[in-house]
Amino acid sequence: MNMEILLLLFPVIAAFVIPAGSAVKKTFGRLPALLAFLAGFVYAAWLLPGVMEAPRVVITANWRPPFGINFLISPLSLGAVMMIYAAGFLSVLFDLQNTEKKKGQYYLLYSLVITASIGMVLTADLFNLFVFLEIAGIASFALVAAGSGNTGTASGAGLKYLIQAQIAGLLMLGGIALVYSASGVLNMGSLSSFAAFNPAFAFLAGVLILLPVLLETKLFPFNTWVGGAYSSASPSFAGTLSSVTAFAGAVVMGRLVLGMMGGASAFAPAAGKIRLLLLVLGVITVLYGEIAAFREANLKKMLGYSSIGQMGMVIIGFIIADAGAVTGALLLLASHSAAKLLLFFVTGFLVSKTGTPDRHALKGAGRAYPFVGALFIVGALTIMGIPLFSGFWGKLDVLKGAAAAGGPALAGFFAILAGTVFEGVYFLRAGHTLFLEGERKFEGKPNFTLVLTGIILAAAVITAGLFPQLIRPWLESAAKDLLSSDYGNIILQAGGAL
Amino acid sequence: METVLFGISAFSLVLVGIYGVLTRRNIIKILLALNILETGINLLIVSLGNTPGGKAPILTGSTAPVTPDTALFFADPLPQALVLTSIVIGLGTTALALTLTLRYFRSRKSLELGAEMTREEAAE
Amino acid sequence: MFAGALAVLFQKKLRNAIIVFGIVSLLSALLFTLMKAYDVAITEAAIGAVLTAALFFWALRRLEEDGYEEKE
Amino acid sequence: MKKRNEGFISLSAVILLAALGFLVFSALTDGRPGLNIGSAPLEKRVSFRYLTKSVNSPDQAEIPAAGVEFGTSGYENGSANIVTSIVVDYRVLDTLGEILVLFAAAGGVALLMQERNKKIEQEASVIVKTAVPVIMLFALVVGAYIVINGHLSPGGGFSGGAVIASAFILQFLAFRKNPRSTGFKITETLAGLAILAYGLIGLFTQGSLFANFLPTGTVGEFLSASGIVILYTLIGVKVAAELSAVSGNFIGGEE
Repeated sequence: MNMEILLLLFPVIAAFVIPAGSAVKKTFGRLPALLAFLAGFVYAAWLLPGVMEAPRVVITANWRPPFGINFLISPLSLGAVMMIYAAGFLSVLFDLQNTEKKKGQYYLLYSLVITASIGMVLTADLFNLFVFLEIAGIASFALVAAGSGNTGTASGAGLKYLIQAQIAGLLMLGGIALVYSASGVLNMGSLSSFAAFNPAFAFLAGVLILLPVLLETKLFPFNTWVGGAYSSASPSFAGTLSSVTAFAGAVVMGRLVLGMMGGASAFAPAAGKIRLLLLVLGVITVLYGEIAAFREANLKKMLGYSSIGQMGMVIIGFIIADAGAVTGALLLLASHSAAKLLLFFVTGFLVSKTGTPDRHALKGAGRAYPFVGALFIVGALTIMGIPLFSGFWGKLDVLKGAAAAGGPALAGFFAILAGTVFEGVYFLRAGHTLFLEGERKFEGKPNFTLVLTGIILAAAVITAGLFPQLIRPWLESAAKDLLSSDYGNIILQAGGAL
Repeated sequence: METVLFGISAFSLVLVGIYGVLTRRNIIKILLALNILETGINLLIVSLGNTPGGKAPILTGSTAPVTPDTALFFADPLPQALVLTSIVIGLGTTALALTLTLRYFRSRKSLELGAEMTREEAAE
Repeated sequence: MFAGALAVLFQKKLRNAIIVFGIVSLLSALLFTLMKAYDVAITEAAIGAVLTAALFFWALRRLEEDGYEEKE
Repeated sequence: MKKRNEGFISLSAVILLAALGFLVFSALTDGRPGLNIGSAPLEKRVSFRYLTKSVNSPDQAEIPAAGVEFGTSGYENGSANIVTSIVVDYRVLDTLGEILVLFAAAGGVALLMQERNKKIEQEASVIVKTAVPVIMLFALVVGAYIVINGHLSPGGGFSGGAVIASAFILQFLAFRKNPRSTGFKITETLAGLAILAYGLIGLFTQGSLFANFLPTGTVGEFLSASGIVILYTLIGVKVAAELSAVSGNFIGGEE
């Protein structure tokens, strides 16, 4: 059966209900979004044990692959769906109390971001991937521009993001058309075992197709939109951009580079070149992101730049393409998502108390709110990769893989080490500001939803750090899934079930 | 030959679009250039599915039965279906971008990205 | 068409640029019919040319209400 | 100073584009072995099976030799317009995504559009006021025709929806009123839920989302092509409501 498609539909239903609801009550929309994300998470968790045994392929409208559109429900994509739903749920929960009440349309767009991210990680069709990228894009531009603070700055940030994403998207469309005219198929599974393209053509088409994904994962030089977008967006949406959108982007990147372009694929003649290019970009990205974060006084922008660096590390891990490194990269990705969401929540709360995102205004905030400060430290330690926090195991595996691979991957090794040093410095500096400086008085208490979401996220990263064996089986089967040469066969054989 | 001609005219629009986005400063002009780029890409996609002297992929009373042999005289329908989607996506983006432009102009009094904050804004 | 597209970029007045853009879109609809893509041609004419140009016009009118002036 | 700066930007953009164009050209005409642009002739593309309506016949030999003929029945898909059969049936998930894109854009415009500064209270002339309802009716009829004949002739929910929306746009422009914006919102919701319900019926009765659960009928008849008429009509309604709402937001005016 193809019931698994429901994974995609819960937030769509929520989004469709909102316009009529908001005509009755302006703030209608939180409840359907919350319910949809919770339902999706529970459903995905219920499917997980079965999918760990054998991946499933969803057929739509009863057309067999590669003619119809298919969705691959594998350990990797299902785990990603769970993460996305969880992050969406927590963000909406956080918003219940911590920001001014948002209009119904906000939740409509938010549900569409979640839908599109889920669609991206599940789909096995190139054009469908493009459509989902566009949905995520349009909803994100609007949400960035709707951010709190100055309308001019926010709209300018949204426009910058829109123009860059639009060019990348259109060029990807051109790449898809080229692939179709050379191969006659759009299914990623078919392309992963196909007669080889001409080397130059494969390189051109491959790079064009990767462009918007590079933008989503904020790889250099496609990340000039990041600073403005992160500082303009509301805290929960900035968290979503770095934990949901970037997460989905990285999974799609892994899928495209290791699945569709891996092994005996149509892109095989240029696969090495494309990977080398991505590795170089990854190394530059790590250094650029971490240095920019180091120099930044605006706390929200600092977190945004730090995400850039972390995504660079993840991409380096993927490119090394060895089981250990990919496992590490996935763990790094997952713990980054959880920790960044936590950090954005905490920062959002503190910024609402001081009125400015400037680091220097936050002196003594940690002593005024010890619990909130502790949450910040937990998030920071996870991102830095201190032993006993989950980020550590991820970085360790990626570093081991890079050292073992040698050659150009060594550049990645040193970039990650250097990046970690920078991370340590700027997070410790932020912690120092929070706890050891200043005597500023703060009024008001942290409210309930911040405490609740904070405890959930902190518990998740601490558990994953202390007992890595708990999530190890999932990570390993997800890495195997990503590196498997069977990707195409799994999808194409689904037609036999009809 | 005719397909190549279609392709070249489409690609020229793509280049003009990218040139416009890179060099123009006025946001409205940039958006017009983006739309030109989009039109160019759409033309390119359809031209890649063009069959020289082909028929439109619509069956009418006067069409001969579509067998594996006669199917080859049709224009490829799939690129056309993709372009339908792409046109609608382009409209959605343009509408949103114009809304953002209006907001931007109202607060900055300028149509250039990266304009300085106005005095009232900085005072806020 | 190429010339038309360039003209869009080098028009001084936005209003004229939008009109030329609409014409380029309609020409591309014509090109779609030459390529036997009738569905696409109809959609491009209705959505890509008319509606998009109309959105640009309305936006321009609002901008002028807000105090936008063309530079000579 | 500024002038020279702009000249420099244009020049570097031209050089960049020339390099880009050259790269693309050399990649597309590269002589090394391997598939390149246009390597897949029509019979090797997936659309070959869409044209012969034989997607679910695993073997090439199973394609009926007599072919798909106008006015006969019994095919896996009964739409005479093959582009429509792809948009609304074979690749229907793309179309769902397309609806969501437009939905997101409409939501974003509604969320972000500010009020107009000036309210121009200029009454439309009598001629306009009498002519507009007639034109509106005409546009509505044409739009509805385009929508419901999407499986037989060019057009369909998206282009027809735009034509229907133009009727409402005329009304805004002529009467300077933005009527029933709640009506549009409720229409959007209802049409969206109906589209999903249609897909879910397919899922629960035929085993996959948007699967056909109605007979495919005779190619070329109005009541053919299973649910394509229903689905394209719903899409047309939703698109019309969204485009009207977006245009209404741009034009501004009283609710």
